[in-house]
Amino acid sequence: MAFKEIALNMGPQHPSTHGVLRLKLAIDNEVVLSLEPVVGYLHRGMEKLWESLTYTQIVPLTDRLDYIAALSNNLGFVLAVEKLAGLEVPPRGRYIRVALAELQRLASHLAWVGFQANDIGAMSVLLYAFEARERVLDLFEEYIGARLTVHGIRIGGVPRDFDPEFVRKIERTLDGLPATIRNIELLLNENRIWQERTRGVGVVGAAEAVDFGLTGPPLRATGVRWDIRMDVPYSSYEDFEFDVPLAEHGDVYDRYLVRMEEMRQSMRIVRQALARLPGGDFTAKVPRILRIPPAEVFQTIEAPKGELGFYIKSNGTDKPERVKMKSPSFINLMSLAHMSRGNLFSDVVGILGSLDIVLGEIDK
Amino acid sequence: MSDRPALLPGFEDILAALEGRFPGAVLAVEAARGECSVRVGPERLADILKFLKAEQGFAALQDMIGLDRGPAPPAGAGRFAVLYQIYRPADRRRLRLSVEADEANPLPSAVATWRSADWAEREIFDMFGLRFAGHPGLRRIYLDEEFDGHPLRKDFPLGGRSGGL
Amino acid sequence: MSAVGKFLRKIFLVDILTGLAVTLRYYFSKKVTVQYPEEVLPPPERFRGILRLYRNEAGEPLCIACKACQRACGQGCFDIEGRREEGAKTMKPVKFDWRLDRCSFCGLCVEACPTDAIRFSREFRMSGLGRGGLVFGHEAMYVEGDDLQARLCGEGCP
Amino acid sequence: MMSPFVADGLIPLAKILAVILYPMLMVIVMIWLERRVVAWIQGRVGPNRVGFQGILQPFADAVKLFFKEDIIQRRADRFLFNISPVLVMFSTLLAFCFLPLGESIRLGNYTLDLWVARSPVGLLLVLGLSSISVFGVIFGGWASNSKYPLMGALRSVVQVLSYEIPVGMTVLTVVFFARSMDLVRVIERQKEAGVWYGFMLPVSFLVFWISAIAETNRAPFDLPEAESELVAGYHTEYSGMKFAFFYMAEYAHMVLASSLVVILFFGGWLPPFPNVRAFAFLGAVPGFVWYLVKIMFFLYLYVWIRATFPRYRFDSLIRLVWKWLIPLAFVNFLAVVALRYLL
Repeated sequence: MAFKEIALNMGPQHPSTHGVLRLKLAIDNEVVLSLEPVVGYLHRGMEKLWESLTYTQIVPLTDRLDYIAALSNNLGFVLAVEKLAGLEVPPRGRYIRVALAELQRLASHLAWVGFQANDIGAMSVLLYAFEARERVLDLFEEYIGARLTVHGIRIGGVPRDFDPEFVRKIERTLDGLPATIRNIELLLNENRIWQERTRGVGVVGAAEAVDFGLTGPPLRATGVRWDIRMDVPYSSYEDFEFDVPLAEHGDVYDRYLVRMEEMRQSMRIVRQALARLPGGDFTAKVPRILRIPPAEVFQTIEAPKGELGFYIKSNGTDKPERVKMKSPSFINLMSLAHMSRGNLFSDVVGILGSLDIVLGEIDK
Repeated sequence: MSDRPALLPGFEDILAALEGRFPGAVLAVEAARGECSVRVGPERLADILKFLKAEQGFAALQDMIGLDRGPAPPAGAGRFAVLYQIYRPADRRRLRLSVEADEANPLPSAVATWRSADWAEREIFDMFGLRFAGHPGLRRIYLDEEFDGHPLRKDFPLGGRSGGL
Repeated sequence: MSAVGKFLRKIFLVDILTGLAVTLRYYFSKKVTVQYPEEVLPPPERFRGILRLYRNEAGEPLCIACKACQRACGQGCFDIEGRREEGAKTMKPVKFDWRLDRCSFCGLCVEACPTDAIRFSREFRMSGLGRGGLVFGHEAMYVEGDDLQARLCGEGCP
Repeated sequence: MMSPFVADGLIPLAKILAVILYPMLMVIVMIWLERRVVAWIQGRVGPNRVGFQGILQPFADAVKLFFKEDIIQRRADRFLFNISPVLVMFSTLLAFCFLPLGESIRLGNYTLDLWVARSPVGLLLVLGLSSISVFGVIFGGWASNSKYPLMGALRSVVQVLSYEIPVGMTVLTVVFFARSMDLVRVIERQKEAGVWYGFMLPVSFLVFWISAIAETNRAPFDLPEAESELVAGYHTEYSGMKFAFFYMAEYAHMVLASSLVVILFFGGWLPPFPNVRAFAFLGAVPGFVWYLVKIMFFLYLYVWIRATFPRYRFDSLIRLVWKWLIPLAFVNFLAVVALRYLL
């Protein structure tokens, strides 16, 4: 009897592809034979658009790349421009940026654990995680007036100062978060169904991960100790003590453990940043028309999804000649096919969720 | 050999090793803002990449960047260039390899060396029209197969073309 | 924990019961959602709502039609023309169009404005029934609050 | 005293109507209960606008579904496509006829017993009917002629069939104790024994309850309609009233399973603590009320479990039943038999 596997299309409209992604799957009674992601549905031609905008006008557009962690995109792009223009950000500005970036990582990981748990069925965890995330977004809304497309980090520093009352508000919010994270861990960590769905699923080895160019939590889950904040510190990360959570099996469960621990580390960093907030002004003097002499630079940061990089080539005018964004989700998604071969169809949902990809960042 | 501006520690030995293994391969070196960019010819590119990964420990290809200097490039430089951002975890060194490219003769694909080059090269083909020899499945990644033209070229209108796809 | 311990925990459904305990606690906890149209959470003071033009205490418009906002905006939302009446110190805007449908609320125009004429209001009800309603003329830039909402919706709103 | 016309005509008619309305009423209560309880567990309020505290929300849903366009796939197998919702609904409602809702009430010389039909093999009938609804799911998934419903249907077949074995075995232990398959008799036997079977056979109860959840395709075993994987499982292609049928049938099936658990293991309409003198006054409350209280507890448990746990993967689900539940049920059955004859 001729053997014919089911060719299945998952997406581009599908409840668990987190955005507009299509997966072409070949399935033989629920076992995945081959998988090919198709991207481009959310391609807005950002890099072309950037070539016709000034550096200051590009920053709000970077909010829309990884729309779950807008501040990290701002930070990545802004650091590259400052390195290109040789701008020096005052220490207070750098510390506020670290606090904002780590709060953004916290919010991004909370959104991730909500989606991941909901994909695997634990629907209440989604609501608990998002309620906690709302508290962090309220801080951004109070700080600069927007929750998602924050545009809260500018070239040369930050737009507004942290007044003492706002610092206390952040600390009060951080005091309330561990309880929610603890509840999520009580619901998931030891749960036999959760372990059944995540242990040994979507495994990738350390060497393969490096070869695939994996970065961020999926890479650290295989035991490889890479964290840009530690390896190539930027924005005075070297002043803070925090440890880089690692795991060893590189499966969905370990990525979950790594991200949950990263949330705690982020809170630790924010508290240190607030405790040792230096005085002085929070932004450097930036000329209204910023012209940068011809040069090129490649700057990366540790975004919540992985290593986010910006290559900028300037040509002396106030507009960049070329901006290339290195997206962690774009590269992490490439290894989905390798990770899901041989797993079951319902695992593909779990593995895709564990990579924490955002289509805005992939399609640019 | 071209001028050798003050280099940061760690790059001399890499350049020396590269020079030793492939005499004359290094066309220009540019070090600024703590980064080092090396221009190499396309001839022995594949071996250079393998050499850098296998013997020099550049385990990860961070990104591949396509460049278009416009239909009338400044003197001495071709129109297209491809840049390889590679990373050495041992001493956390980053190197940028730039290679002149053009539509006529495709560059050797780096997929055999680093698997993360797969989609990066597809994106460069999609956006610039530069082909890569030996790539397992070189086709557009963002735009539709029938779309003709390559948007990131300087002569492609920003507002796009009316009609067509 | 020892293998026996793990086995006992598995048999007596300890992980199942802790999970149920957590959801039970949430069942009796205070609810976080508010009844939106009746209860409205006031947006914070720096909230980036709809852009409005403002007047000084004497009531004259602050805007001097210097087009700083038009230049600062990356999305081309503004279309301004100013004219200087004779004897007046500064120019007045004759035409001031702002396209709400193109605006991404990035705030570059507010930062660029020398006289603080254009600022974010705390109005977040921005939906309208047609694209026409989303382009604001000069006098429409001064409309606030509920009548702004009525203008946006046209006759369709309660 | 009671004219035959009333005794043999009106009352049975009234009972038939009651048997149709009772599940429908329970389904409406269940829809409201599920949306509110899951909402409360998740820290939100749930529907509270339509009617007092959202009571009329199920009616609003029903009316909406009634007027929704009823789409049939072009190449769907029309007959099977239309028959499967009816099949699922019909078999579940039919099973309600054999459920005793309360003890018989004496009206003068006429005894009104709160069940439509009493048969010596009532338990067998109920189990048989409830497994007919599997056909509805299979035909529905197959007839929709699209990949996701097909996969949902295939998963549902294997799941329901393999979970009927532990159900059968645990029910056997109860029948073994009650020495009869007649549901009313089982309750009376529990009354005579003074102890409910749920406490005498805890393992049977647990295995039966887990299998009941799996058989009604409810979380954490709701693989056939796993939203995040199969979009909506076997009823993806259904819309309008046909979808409403599937939706209501699932809730009716849940009520049926809870009733079975209550009758077999927790003494149907018997007041709690039957043999404790101090609680004798509980007997004053009519049996039917106790029956409802117990069912509502189990229905709440259904929703509570759904809001708490992730979803099993298909192979772990099957491994669970074949490696754990069936051997456990079997050993439990042997133990019960041995105990019964040794004591």
